[in-house]
Amino acid sequence: MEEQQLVYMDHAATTAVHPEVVEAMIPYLHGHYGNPSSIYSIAQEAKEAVGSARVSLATALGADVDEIYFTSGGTESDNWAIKGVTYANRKRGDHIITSKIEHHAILHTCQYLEKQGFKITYLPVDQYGLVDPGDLERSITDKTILVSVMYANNEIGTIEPVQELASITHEHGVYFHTDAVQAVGHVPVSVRSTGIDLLSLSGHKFNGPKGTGALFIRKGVRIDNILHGGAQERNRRAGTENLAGIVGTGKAIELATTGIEEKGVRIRTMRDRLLRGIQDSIQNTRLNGHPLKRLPGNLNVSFDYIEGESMLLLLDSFGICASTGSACTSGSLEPSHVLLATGLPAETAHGSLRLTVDTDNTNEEVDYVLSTLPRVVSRLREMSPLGKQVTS
Amino acid sequence: MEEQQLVYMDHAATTAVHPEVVEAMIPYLHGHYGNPSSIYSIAQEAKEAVGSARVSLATALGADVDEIYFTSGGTESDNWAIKGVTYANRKRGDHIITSKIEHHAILHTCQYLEKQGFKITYLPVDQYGLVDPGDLERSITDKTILVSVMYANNEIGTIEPVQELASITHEHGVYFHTDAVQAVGHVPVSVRSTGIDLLSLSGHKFNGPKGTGALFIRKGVRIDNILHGGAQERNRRAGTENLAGIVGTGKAIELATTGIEEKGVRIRTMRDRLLRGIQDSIQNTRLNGHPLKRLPGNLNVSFDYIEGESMLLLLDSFGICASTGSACTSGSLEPSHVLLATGLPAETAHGSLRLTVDTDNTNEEVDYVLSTLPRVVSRLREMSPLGKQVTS
Amino acid sequence: MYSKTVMDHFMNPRNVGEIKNPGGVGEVGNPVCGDIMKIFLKIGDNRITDAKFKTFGCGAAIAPGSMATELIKGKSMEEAWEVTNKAVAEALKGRPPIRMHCSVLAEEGIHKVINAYRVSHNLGPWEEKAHSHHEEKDNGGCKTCYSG
Amino acid sequence: MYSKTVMDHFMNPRNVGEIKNPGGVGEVGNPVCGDIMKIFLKIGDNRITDAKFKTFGCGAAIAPGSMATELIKGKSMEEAWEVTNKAVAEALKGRPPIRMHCSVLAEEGIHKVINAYRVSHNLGPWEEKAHSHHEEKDNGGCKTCYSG
Ligand SMILES: Cc1ncc(COP(=O)(O)O)c(C=O)c1O
Ligand SMILES: Cc1ncc(COP(=O)(O)O)c(C=O)c1O
Repeated sequence: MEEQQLVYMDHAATTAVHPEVVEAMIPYLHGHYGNPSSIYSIAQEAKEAVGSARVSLATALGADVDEIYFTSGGTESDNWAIKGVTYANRKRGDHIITSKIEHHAILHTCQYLEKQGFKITYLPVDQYGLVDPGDLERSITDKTILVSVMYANNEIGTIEPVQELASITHEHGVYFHTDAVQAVGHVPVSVRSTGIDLLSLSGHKFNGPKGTGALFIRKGVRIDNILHGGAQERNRRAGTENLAGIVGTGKAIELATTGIEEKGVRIRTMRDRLLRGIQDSIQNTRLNGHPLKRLPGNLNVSFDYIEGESMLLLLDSFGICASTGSACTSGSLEPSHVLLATGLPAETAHGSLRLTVDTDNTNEEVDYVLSTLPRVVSRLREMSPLGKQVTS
Repeated sequence: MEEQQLVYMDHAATTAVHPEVVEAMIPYLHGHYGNPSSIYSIAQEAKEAVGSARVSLATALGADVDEIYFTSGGTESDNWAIKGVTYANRKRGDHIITSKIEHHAILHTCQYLEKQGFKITYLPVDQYGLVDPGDLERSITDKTILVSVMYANNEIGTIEPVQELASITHEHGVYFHTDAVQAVGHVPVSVRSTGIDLLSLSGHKFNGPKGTGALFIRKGVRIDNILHGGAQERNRRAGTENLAGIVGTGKAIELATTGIEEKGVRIRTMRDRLLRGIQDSIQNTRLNGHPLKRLPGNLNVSFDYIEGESMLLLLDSFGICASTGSACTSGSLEPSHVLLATGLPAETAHGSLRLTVDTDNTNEEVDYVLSTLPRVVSRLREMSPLGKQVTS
Repeated sequence: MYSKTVMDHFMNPRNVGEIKNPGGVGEVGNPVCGDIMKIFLKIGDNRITDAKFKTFGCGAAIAPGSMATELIKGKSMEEAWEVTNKAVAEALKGRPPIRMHCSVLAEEGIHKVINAYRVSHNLGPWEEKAHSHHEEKDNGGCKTCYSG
Repeated sequence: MYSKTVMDHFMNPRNVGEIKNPGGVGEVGNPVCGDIMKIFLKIGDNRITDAKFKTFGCGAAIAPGSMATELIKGKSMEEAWEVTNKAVAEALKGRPPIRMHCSVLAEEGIHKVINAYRVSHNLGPWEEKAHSHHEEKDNGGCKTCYSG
């Protein structure tokens, strides 16, 4: 394997912990070992550290400090929001609305609730992955207790019209949750002006540590706990706090939201150059997701006649880290539910490649990918029994 | 405040992360940033790191590697075990048996299930905090689906007869779960020879990082997931893994279980010296928990006529970190449910002090506590309207 | 978690102890709930000439006892009656309101001891208001004070 | 995640391509499920004198195609028929069994192409067994291969 260099373009999967974040965390690993719930002074330092991380997150989202609850990641936040609101409001209704392109943390949770007798509407999306607010309007019934539509999709990067969706939801007196795991730290997010009642985020998607996240719960929202036990997080999320992780997430959100617009422009420029380069050098490709309403770093293209996982393995042999909506990466050979929802045929969906660019990428890396990818695609196409042996 | 020195004797609340554990974690914060679920090489390194932490835990417990599932801590493990087994087996029955002295992570979870219509039996304990196996035997019905009794109590340190309890449970074809958060890493624990079906542990109780834990699930146990989403942890616990935390927990369990018996003897010796010293210098005290069947590091004594939180604050002013089963520390002025279950009157329970000794304590620290505590107790007794102004 | 003033009154409480042959003694709280406040007054010419307290309770109860007795010393009965838990809490500056419960105990103690004096002097008790601060919750008979 | 041998066969696959005027062609799999294995044989004297393959599928499908065609070259039809997915997997050493699905595809491909040859030569097909390895799960028509 010729491993010329390492080009990491899978930032939607996870990001490297920012060196300043590691630095902020280490004191809370090495010392400061109090349990934030204890009464003595060293524990109070731990408690204060958790408190100021909470302030950082609240500031970033435009929320109040006591609307932020730390969790073990985006998945727990999603599970909590969906199950917590559903169980707490079951007397008011049994109907939940979400979209077909949610992350599995939402979809599998909804499917679990379905087995318990709750009714779920999975809103369709158009070819770009956009939810139609009209569809939402028509789906709400007097049994609806929760609408959950993601802020931005993790595979195709499409940014949903959350403000419009939230406002329709509120007209019917229903709570609006958004899985903003891919959005927070990458595009400006403001819970108040968007009208969000609950919002999930995950630290490791914006250069924080893996295994920490948060749920924003607007004051007054009726929600059950999902982790019962001690009185942590104002009696709402039990369990000794992941002290270093929380401190790291606080630092990471500060760094991520500083100059977020400027960074977005830089990232978008690299991403667009990557897209043009791919379209110029490889035939039979298709851009997945919306051309404009998308996360700055997300690129998702399909290549006919080939399968994604083999593409990833070859790219890996050239030191390029990427992702696909196909195959065994997600535990099954099924093509991505997101791509299928946009109307892509299964065999094309199998040939999708996701490259997610971030601030730590460079133009040189973009060039390297552009010089490598056509070779990889053409090699796999030569091996493929499909198509007319189109080589790039 | 005269802060002569810092004596940390609250290891049951949390422990300092061992320097070697921090060292093992840092590479997984600084680099190795792949998402363990991804396919490319750098992610595979992350995956292997998770794998070897799993081996370390399995080895420590005498379990198989694929019986260990990482969680965000003891609380999540407890919630998962109780709710997961209950929901998955609700067709077989609706009755759960636990004890009156469980941690809130078990008790509050059971109370939540009670609201949903499940029946819970809370087994009493004797004056030492021991569950009577006969009581368990008599409580099991053909509707019982789960018995959960803790391995060792976090407040009074009493070690329960888990092997006997497990064997009675199994005679009735029921699953046996144990919350071993306080035991693992402190006394040898073996799931096979004890007959445990599910076991909860928490990393930060044995010098690992806060916010990581694990649930041992014996192969074949029917259990629902509680966090739904991605395919992590062999489809059983969704959410991007807390990579550094898991690596740290793996390292911590290795360190904790190396020479565990010898360390136990050393710790017990310090603890016993502390107890004798207290009994010799302070009148009207009572040892809580069992004199012998207890965790080596746990000491819990009650002092008549005074209240625990004020004791903690004074001790803190002398640099001593300890814990109490009283008052506002746990969010309420209620006395500890554990001490009440052992038959202690509420006013005595309020005056309890827990000192938990670990390997990083020294005989000098024991001496310092022994020279400080009598002063603290007598000062508070002088202020107290209770008792006959007994001073130590 | 406590302000400097609270810690000062906790570490060096004023007026701890008993008054022999007091003009009034009032005790509030319940050991089962983990808090008792006992206040002793010396009274001359309708003025509180001395005040002492004893307490059994969470750390936050000592400082209010100390502060409350300081505040009422020298005051007339009417003035002392008006020393509310808020006044105690404010005098202790920055005490988180979640511990308000404990200064409520001080206020109740003052009322109790003044009425004890009034009753023993055939003056008829003043009306004690019920304390239903939103910071408190009923908790099986014991008030709850949150640790946050 | 793959063994060295797998990676070698993946990076430098043997026998990729088509055989012009083949003695037999067999295709198994389904593009909707993300995997196709197409095997071409040249047959003389009941022996496989050449074998080539094309594949569309997850990375793990390329190596078995390469290995399977290597294994059957030079073998008689009967011998080739006995080349099972286990043999392919073993030849690829250490492939995690979770990817067994993909070597099953190679075995199925061999059976399919041999029977295609037999049928076209009026020899009557041999019986192909159903593959129900515990590593596989039915997944809406597509087999699932776990990533662990
Ligand atoms: C016996 C017991 N169970 C469960 C827990 C909860 O563990 P964690 O705080 O790591 O979630 C603790 C510690 O607080 C405990 O002592
Ligand atoms: C949109 C979305 N939601 C939820 C998650 C789950 O977050 P985590 O893996 O941190 O639990 C992810 C990331 O995997 C995601 O991209």
